[in-house]
Amino acid sequence: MKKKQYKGHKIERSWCKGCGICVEFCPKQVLELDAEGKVSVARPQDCICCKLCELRCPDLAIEVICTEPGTENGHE
Amino acid sequence: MKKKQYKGHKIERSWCKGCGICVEFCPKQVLELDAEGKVSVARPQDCICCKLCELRCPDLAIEVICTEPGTENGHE
Amino acid sequence: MEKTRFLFSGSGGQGVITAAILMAEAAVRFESLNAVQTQSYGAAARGGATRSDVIIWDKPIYFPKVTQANVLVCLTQEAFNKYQETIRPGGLLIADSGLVKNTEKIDARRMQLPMYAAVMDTIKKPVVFNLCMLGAVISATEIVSVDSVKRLIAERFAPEFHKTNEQAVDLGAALVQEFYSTGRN
Amino acid sequence: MEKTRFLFSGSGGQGVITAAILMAEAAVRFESLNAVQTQSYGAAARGGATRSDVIIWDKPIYFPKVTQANVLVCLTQEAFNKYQETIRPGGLLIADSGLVKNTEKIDARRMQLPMYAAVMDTIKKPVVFNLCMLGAVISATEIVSVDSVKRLIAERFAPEFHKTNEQAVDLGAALVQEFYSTGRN
Amino acid sequence: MAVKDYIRQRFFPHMWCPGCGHGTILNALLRAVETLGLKKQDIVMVSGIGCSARISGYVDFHSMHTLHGRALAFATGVKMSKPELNVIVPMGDGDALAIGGNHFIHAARRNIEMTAIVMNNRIYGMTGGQFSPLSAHGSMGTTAPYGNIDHDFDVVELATAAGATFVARTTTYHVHELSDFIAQAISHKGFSVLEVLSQCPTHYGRRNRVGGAVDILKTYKNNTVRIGSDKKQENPDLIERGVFVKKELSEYCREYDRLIAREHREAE
Amino acid sequence: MAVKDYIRQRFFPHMWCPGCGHGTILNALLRAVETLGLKKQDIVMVSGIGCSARISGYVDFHSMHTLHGRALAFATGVKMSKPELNVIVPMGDGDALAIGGNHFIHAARRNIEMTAIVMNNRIYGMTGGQFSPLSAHGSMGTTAPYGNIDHDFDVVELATAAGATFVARTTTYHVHELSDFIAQAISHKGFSVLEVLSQCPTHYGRRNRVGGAVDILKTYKNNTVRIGSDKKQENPDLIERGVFVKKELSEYCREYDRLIAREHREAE
Amino acid sequence: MNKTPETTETSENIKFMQGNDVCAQGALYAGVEFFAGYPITPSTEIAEQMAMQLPKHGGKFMQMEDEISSLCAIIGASLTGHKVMTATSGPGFSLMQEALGYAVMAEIPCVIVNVMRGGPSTGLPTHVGQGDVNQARYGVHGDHAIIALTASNHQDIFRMTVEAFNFAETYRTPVILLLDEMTGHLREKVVLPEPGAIPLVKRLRTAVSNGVDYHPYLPREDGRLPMSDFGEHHRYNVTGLYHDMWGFPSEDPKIVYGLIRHLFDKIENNIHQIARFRKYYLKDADILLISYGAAARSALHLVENRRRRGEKLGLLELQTLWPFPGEIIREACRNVKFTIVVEMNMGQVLEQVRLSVDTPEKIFLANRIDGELITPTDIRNIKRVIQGKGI
Amino acid sequence: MNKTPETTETSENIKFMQGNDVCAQGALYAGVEFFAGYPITPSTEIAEQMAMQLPKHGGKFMQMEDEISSLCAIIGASLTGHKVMTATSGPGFSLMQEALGYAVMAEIPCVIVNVMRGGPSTGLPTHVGQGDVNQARYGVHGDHAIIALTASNHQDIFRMTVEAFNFAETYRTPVILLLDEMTGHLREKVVLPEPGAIPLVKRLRTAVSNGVDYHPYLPREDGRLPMSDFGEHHRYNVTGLYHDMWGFPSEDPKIVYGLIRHLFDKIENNIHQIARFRKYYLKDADILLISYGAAARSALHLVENRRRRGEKLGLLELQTLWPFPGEIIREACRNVKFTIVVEMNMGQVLEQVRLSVDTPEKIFLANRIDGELITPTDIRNIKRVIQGKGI
Ligand SMILES: Cc1ncc(C[n+]2csc(CCOP(=O)(O)OP(=O)(O)O)c2C)c(N)n1
Ligand SMILES: Cc1ncc(C[n+]2csc(CCOP(=O)(O)OP(=O)(O)O)c2C)c(N)n1
Ligand code: SF4
Ligand code: SF4
Ligand code: SF4
Ligand code: SF4
Ligand code: SF4
Ligand code: SF4
Ligand SMILES: [Mg+2]
Ligand SMILES: [Mg+2]
Repeated sequence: MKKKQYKGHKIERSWCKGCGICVEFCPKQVLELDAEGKVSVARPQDCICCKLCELRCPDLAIEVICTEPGTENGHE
Repeated sequence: MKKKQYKGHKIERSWCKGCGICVEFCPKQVLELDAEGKVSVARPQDCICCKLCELRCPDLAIEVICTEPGTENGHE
Repeated sequence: MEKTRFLFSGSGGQGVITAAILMAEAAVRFESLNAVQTQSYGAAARGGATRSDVIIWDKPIYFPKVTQANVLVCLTQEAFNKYQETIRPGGLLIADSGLVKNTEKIDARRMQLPMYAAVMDTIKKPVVFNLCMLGAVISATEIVSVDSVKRLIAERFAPEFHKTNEQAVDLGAALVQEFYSTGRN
Repeated sequence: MEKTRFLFSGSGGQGVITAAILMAEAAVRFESLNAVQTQSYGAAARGGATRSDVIIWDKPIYFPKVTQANVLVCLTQEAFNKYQETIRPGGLLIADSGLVKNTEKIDARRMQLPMYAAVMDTIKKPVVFNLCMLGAVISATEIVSVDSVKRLIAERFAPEFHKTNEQAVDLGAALVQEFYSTGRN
Repeated sequence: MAVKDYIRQRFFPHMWCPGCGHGTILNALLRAVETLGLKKQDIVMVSGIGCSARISGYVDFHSMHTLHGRALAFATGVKMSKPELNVIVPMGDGDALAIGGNHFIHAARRNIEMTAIVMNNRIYGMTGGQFSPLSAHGSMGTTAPYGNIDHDFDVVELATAAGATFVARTTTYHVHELSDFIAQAISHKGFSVLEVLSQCPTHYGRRNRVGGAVDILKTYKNNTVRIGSDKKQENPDLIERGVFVKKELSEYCREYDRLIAREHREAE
Repeated sequence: MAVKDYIRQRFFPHMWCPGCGHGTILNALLRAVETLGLKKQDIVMVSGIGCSARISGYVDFHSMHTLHGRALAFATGVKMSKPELNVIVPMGDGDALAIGGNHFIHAARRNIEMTAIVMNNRIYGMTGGQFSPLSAHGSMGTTAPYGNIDHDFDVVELATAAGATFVARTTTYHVHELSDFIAQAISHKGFSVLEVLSQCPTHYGRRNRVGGAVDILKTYKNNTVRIGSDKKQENPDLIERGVFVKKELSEYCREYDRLIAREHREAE
Repeated sequence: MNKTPETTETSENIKFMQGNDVCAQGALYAGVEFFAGYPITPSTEIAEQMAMQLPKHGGKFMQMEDEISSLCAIIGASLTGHKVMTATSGPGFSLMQEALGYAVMAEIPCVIVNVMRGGPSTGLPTHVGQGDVNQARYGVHGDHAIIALTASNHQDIFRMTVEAFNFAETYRTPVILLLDEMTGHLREKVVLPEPGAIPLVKRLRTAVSNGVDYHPYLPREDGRLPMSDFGEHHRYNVTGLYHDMWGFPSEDPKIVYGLIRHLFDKIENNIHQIARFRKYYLKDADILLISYGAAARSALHLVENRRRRGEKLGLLELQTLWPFPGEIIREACRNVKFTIVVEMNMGQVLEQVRLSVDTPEKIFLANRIDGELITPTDIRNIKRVIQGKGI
Repeated sequence: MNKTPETTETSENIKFMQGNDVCAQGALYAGVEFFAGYPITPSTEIAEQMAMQLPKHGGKFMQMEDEISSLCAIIGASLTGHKVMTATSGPGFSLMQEALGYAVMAEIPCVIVNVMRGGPSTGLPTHVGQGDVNQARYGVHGDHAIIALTASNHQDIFRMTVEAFNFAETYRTPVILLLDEMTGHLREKVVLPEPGAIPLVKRLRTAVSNGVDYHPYLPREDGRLPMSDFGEHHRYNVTGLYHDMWGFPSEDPKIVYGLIRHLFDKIENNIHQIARFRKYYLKDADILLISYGAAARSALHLVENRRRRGEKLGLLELQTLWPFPGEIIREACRNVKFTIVVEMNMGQVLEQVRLSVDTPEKIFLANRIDGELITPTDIRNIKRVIQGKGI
């Protein structure tokens, strides 16, 4: 299986409550909490599109946009 | 173990509702229902003091008096 | 017509209540009369005497209980003992002559009929004892016709019992006729 | 004394309610005053602004809610926006100068103190922000003494936090003194 | 003490129908109590509402006839507040597992030392023959005139899963087993459950065309086997009898007493 | 349809605390519904009362927020009267197994096609941290200040014994498994139960000194294993995840429809 | 007893049955489609009839694990667009109070029959009582309004059962039908009305089309709230919390006030539509009896009896107990010498009557509370005492 | 707020706590030994206090599976001779009605606290309401009598909690303590009375010795019924059915009548012993306020305020709601121009006041039902309207 291509994070800032779950369990330490305690994408280049952050977020505040291999469209 | 000795049945006639359970399940067919539908001891001589009639009676209407081997007292 | 109050009494398995309902229902459905039926439930109905009240009239009936019976039906001694006082002076007692004794003291016409014995003799099925009683009651009171009751019975019970049932009703009616003819009382 | 009505407001984790209770309890137990304290519960307390009402008086207090506050304490902008209207004309607003902006329009004495910043600077433990605020409030209002509050805090919290807690209260009080001395407002 | 000394004789003959299995359970229970040599005032019997529940009126113990389904909840209060009492809770199948199902599983979970006896006639006797949660799929009741489409609970499995530390099953035919299991259940230091298949000739028997009391007892004889019997292999429809669970687990009242011993300071 | 099309966005951010596992369950549920391609108006979500129960307000399905413990009873009426609907019933642990325990076992017994999701944070979140029937022996709650002496239910065992035909367990850490199991449960033709271990950092975490949301999720990661894993042999305290029961049994609505087909005569 | 005027008697439609069976027949006539219940004396026959009849009509009967779940289940079924009912007696009705309040708050049409027996507690399961009248009004925590109906004879039991369904639909509310052991178990004649003879109120469904915002809790100008079935396009929320017009929780005092007012007003402003009663000889009565249910049979018996002797007794038989028809009572009591309320409790309707009139001192109670039906003689004796004649 | 006269204030016994905690303290003072409950806002703090305190006093706390079992469990525990209590709020109180009726019927001393919130249904869990007053009286099926107490401030919450236990023992009956969210959650000063300062009523135990026939349901001449603990020699029966003096079921109309009369009489004949209230400025009042619970705080606020301006307002604060102290009300209303009942429901006490007085047209209602505490201004506005001055 070819790798998905990372296009960016879509973050609903006002929904994020800064619980840190996405940060802690991101396999690549892509994410961090900023000064206001909200999620921020510190190392986008490391993202492997596993979407665990998106799936685990209790606040539906984070979405990862990736293209399927061979396509150029955003959402899967 | 020696055999118990049969002394008689004590029947609370007004409690007996004539369900026939004691009659049916007496291993020795000792019991019968009489004309008024109450239990009666038809063949006392066959009783083996198993007390199943006493134990099964839903109305506590029947008691079997036997002596323990070697004693002459009534109730066990 | 006069308002007629029946009190049927007996013990649990005798089918007294069924008989009471049949009579009342026949009155309503086939005789254009009004009728109400009630019965005892619960602890009162367990063990001891069962009771069913029926009132039949051609006008609306409101208060449904029988406090003073025009007709008292008793199928056991216990029932008689318990309910004998409810009979109206001058009312009618219908009792099984084998199962109910010592009825002399009440101030009523007494019709004691060997219903149970007759059923056991001729039909040999104790379950129709109540229909025999019903036959006797309707024949003695002449408010509901034998035909209406038979029609209802036919509608209510399986065809295989049809003949026996009619036989029982007729037997009850016959006992009343015999009672009249022998003038017992 | 005058009946004094306090409205403490802020957001969930800031410990606003604890501070309000401490002040009221100190008034009752160590100053022979009466006090009542209430707070918002439920949906009103989740997300959005929390609120706690305290009334202190030397007479019995019956109606326990604050409709018009003599002293309004705000630790977030949201709380300020929501509760600014409850302040009495001529009342006192105590707000964190870092977290609450644009307070100009209200008709009250405004005491904006850099409490959060000061706590983070000197004590570096955000949990005592509320005690710093409490220090400021008691010092600005002079109804409950700093000693009473300290005594209660000592009783309530584990000894290991004792020093930090006192430090926070003193810090709040100091901010008020500084405010007076610089004559800001 | 003779068996009859344990009953309130003035209420006999009792109100149960001729051949009702509930009477046999009463009979066996008295013998169990006699065997254990318990004193009458050391026993509390708590029942709910139903034909079965009337059993508490007949025994000469402390007795509570409570609300339909709630017997175990009342009993919990009795036992917790006076743990030295023996608390016996006979229940109908509807009582125990329809309206009372929640108290049943929670009592099992807590492991309070009480004895629950499910007098299972697979029908609501008292109200006249409606199906119960223990009526088999396909059986008849006045509220299942076309055959019951509900599935039934297996009381033994349910009690076990809920945490009961003693679980057994027998029938009113197996009377020696019955009084033996009752005695074992009462002696058990924890929550004990005994399911007893008990005949209701009046409603269950009639509506399900299995006949009278004697006929139902014959089905108990023929359709049940002791746990582990080979016959069960051959015929999986056979119902197993025996003690299914008997295990040690900290008992609730004793745990609470330990808690008090730890926290209770004189005149605080 | 995108996941956010299944929610009522105007109510976000939702009322749950930071890091509350209930949000992750909502997240996974939406994905499961999306995967199954269900239409919004074909789904009814019925919940009780509790933090967990607030989930029904956030989904853009038909939604009922009912009474504490009674969600399955309401849901039974919905499903029985309109069997073509997909009925999903998320419940708190107290909701499902304290006050609601009876409806839980009876719904399982009847095998009505509904999906019960037990959002198990082992505490009463909404009322502020009392222990629940799923709180472990020894754990702390505001009503167990000296440590809980109750034993807890094993939801999987209880549901199985009560008759549920699909029974599974997972956690809010195992999010792929979570949405997969939800999808399986919804697709199952019978009563399905899914227990999800879900963190309540605010009450459970704090009172039991296990830390915040992240810390609790770590315990889910470390203290659970897939069914049949060897690790369980070595460490029996590990909690198993997976699908425990998946079996065919006549479903209640369908049985009733057959009954009607048999008895229904036109214009009787 | 009283013929339905719309229906002619034929041998087909004259029946002789128990009041409970009549209630079941009435429900079928009204279009009941889902019944969930739990057996309890003296109401069980209703459930048994439902189990027998509903599948024949394509409807469903469920025996639930208890009374709580029974009421919950029918509420759920009502939301899918069906007419629903449950039946119970005192102990079960007590258990239903929480869910009853939910139905009030969430405005769910449903019918709850309580066949009253002797209370309190297990009381007298097989005897008559009328002790649940105030419970029907106040058994639920929190203030609210409710409709409760009753009847004294089989023809009226039929009609009031149908009315119960009609009111439930009209006012989007639970309706309680308070029967009693005596009439429930009594067998008497009833003439089953022909289809169409009694008008039926159908579920009012919204005309708002898919995609347009539908407000499940926004009353129309006439006060009614059109519904949308679960499974249809409109998806909304149902809750027992105070809620806005979409059904979502709110703690806004204005919304709270609006909702509680609405819940009261929809019932109490329609008291004249809801009040059902029968008047017997009221025109020239100088002694008025007020009664309902089984007790009214005894009252009517006495009235008929005394009228034959020339005494001017009259009877106002209440069939709507809640909302209490105070104005009708006030009117009826105005010109009589005194009024006797006849009931089988400690004076629950008596209190309401006293609250309704200007001269409460002229309202007396004839009651019986021992499980036996009050008799015409009991009432006559009370009347004599009031008249100063002793017994 | 109001000092207990018996107790002097010391720094030890002055506390600042929530009303719910005060209630728990009062129960401990009264000697509660067993508490079973189920958490519910806004009563949960009572359970939490019990869980914390009871083991320290050798008592037991149990968290049950629901409210039904909570009440059942304390009834069971009462029979072993212990003082018992449970606490809940509206939804839980609705669920308790069946078991409450049992406690009434079987005459079991127990205390049930209902901290009222906004109803009906789930309503407003964290807001104040007083909508359960009638439910406390009529929530149970079947007619019966009950004692229900309330209080408006912490000193009185303490005292009324103790009284609740005292009445429960004296009259062998469940007693309901109706608090509300506002006072339950409010923190204020309370002075904890010294042991002995408030008299306690102990369980009255039979003096009948072993072997002699003991009649658990035979009242003594003073109307009280001595009990025998489960586990003692006397073995008797307890049932919710009508029963004879031994506690065994009976359907005999005479026994039934005797029991229901006894259940009423033991409460209603002692109304003067049970009535608790506070009078403020009644002597010369020309406008009377009648209120209770949190609403009474606002009423008193207004009264104090107006008195300072010379207006002759008075307040009668009810602490016993049931049996309703009609005579006291009648007396208090006699000489005033008009009366305003201040409560947070649709007029539940209002109705009782109207039933108690001769001129019901002079009784008005000041209420609030939106979940907010009624304010002194709300009451003043109503007063102005009544006086013809508009708002
Ligand atoms: C709350 C409540 N609901 C219903 C009833 C009616 N009721 C009395 S006993 C009973 C069921 C009896 O069946 P079961 O428990 O199996 O006992 P059995 O009579 O068969 O021994 C029912 C439904 C009741 N008394 N209380
Ligand atoms: C009849 C009733 N009893 C009690 C309550 C109070 N109550 C609301 S939610 C809840 C428990 C919440 O715990 P859980 O079900 O585990 O859900 P969570 O909040 O943890 O998600 C309780 C006891 C209620 N609303 N209704
Ligand atoms: S998991 Fe969600 S809420 Fe938590 S920090 Fe990440 S984005 Fe924010
Ligand atoms: S998609 Fe995976 S790798 Fe990328 S940020 Fe999220 S968790 Fe980290
Ligand atoms: S078993 Fe008992 S009741 Fe039945 S016939 Fe024999 S003695 Fe009589
Ligand atoms: S003791 Fe045994 S053998 Fe003797 S009569 Fe009884 S059952 Fe028959
Ligand atoms: S109805 Fe059935 S259970 Fe009840 S007493 Fe009769 S036989 Fe026994
Ligand atoms: S209290 Fe617990 S369960 Fe409730 S929202 Fe907060 S974290 Fe979640
Ligand atoms: Mg049964
Ligand atoms: Mg939980």
